[in-house]
Amino acid sequence: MRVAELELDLETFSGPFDLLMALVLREEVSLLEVDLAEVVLAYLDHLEREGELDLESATEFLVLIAALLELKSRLMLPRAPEDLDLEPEEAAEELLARMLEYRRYRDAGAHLAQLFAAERPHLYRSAPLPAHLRRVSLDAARPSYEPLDLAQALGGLLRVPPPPDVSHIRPTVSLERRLRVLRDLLGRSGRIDFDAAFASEDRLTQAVTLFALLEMYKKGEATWTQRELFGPIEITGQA
Amino acid sequence: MSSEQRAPSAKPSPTPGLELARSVEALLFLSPEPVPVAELAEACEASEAQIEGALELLAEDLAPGRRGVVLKQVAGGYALATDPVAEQAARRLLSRPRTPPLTQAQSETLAIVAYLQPVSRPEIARIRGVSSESAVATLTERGLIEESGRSRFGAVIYRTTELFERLFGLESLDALPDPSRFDPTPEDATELRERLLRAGEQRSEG
Amino acid sequence: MSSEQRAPSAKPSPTPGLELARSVEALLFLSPEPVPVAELAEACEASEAQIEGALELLAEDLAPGRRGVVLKQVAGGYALATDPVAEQAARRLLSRPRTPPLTQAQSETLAIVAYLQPVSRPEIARIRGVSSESAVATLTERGLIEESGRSRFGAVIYRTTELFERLFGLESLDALPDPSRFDPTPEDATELRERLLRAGEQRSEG
Repeated sequence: MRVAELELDLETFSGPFDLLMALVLREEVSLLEVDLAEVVLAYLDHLEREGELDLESATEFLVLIAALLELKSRLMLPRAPEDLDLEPEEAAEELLARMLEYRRYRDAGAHLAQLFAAERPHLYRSAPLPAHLRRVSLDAARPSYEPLDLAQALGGLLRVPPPPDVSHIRPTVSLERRLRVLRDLLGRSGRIDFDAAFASEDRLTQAVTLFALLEMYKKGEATWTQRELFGPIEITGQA
Repeated sequence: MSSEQRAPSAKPSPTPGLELARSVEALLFLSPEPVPVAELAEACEASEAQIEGALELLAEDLAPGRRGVVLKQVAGGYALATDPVAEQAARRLLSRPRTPPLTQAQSETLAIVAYLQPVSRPEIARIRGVSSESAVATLTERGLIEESGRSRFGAVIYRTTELFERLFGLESLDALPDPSRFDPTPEDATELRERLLRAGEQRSEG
Repeated sequence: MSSEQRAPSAKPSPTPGLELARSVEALLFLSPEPVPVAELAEACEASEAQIEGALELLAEDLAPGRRGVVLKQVAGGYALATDPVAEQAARRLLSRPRTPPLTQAQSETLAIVAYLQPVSRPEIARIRGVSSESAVATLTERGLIEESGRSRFGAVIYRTTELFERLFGLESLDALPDPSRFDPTPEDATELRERLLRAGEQRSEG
């Protein structure tokens, strides 16, 4: 976790560390009222919970807290002890410099926001180029494509895929059995509507049934009529 | 709230004709498509008659030869378009004409149009076995094919363009190479169109 | 070839100023981006001085308040944009909602990027005193800033975009006011310092 995200719950402030820094920079929280010892304790708690020391963020924390401490000691004790690393004067100047730097960009930002507001009523066009500008002009057109490619593409479209390979499928429908079925049905009623009798069968069974019918026709056992193309087929037995 | 806005005191004062003409010009400037009078009226909160008046003013200002853009009345409404005076300069500044390689779908579609023209979009789809809208759109956009009317069933029919012949280095359509060299069954004497349709239907059944 | 094209006979007759202004207007109408003078000159086969002259004529014709469109000098070039008179109508027609104003976090972050670019996110956070991830993300999303590589410590660095210059009406980044203009006066700085110290004294006395 980054130091900035360190959650603080102090008497005067509750929130992440970076927000505290921001509020101090904006002079919205007085450094004098922030208990920095509590901040350090919160950080130590955090380290304990995590169980590991992230050197980079620890360094960042130490630098920030040291700057705050020195500044604060300068604020509280105008005559600070001489043995601090960073002179109190320097610490105050550092914070002041950062406050001034922040103000510069805050005000520059306000200026930009004004520019933006003033320009917003202007709308710009965004439309595709007219079609004639998107393609090659006739005068500038040079042969770029190969006519044979078109002939080849056409050849590909004339190709018909080979019929599916069915050699691995073993017919399990026997002609004998279909003959038996037909003779059986005709023996009972003398007349069969092909669709009514066999429409629910699979295509192979239907085909073999047709073969059986041809066999019976050949032998003079049956005949059939179909009045119109794709119309019903009526089979009549001829005993 | 809305009744307050509609109260006479809050109503904007009627826009004077000149200001309306300026607004209409701005709207046509922004819009990539022609704008119907009714839409202009709605956007400007003006009557259609007021818009017609504004368009008349605008047509005068933008009469051909006066400015770099002209006012055009087209099927879908009104539009601004550039004056032909700038055509060459516009090409130099903006056009990036490209002749990228054709995809398989585009080659097939273009071959069908080239050899069978005129040919309808449903026919192209039947031969290819897939809807070919995107290929047709791209080829049209690049100026290789164009609409050439409608079939008696109302389908758009296509033919190739002069630009097509230039880009393929063809003197004329008669110079298209004989496809028999790539024909799997060149002995079949049936008409090419019939064979293509038949092959397409068999392919899509398979 | 090129010497032939440069021969006096093949040279186009010098374009009269008015026609050049019309061409320039057409080019700006078509171009999706602001066009620099040099590019206009090349496209129109004219000198930059002639283009400047044409732009002056155009600026007069399109002076604010005259038409629906105005001439803008932005992002290193010239562009046409609609006059504010049409803003409401245009937003209604195109259903383009008004872009929301910048929040304070966004405008501060944008100012830091605009003045210090290229600048890394940690640097932005240091100056603002808060992590500025959400402001950076929104500004990137709105196309006002963009990543421009990584610092030697691996942090993403940012710069402003051309769209930023266009939407803020800036001719170039140089058109941004000098940042020292936003520095507190020495008196303000002194006052701030004294306030800091006085606060300390009050506390230590109390």
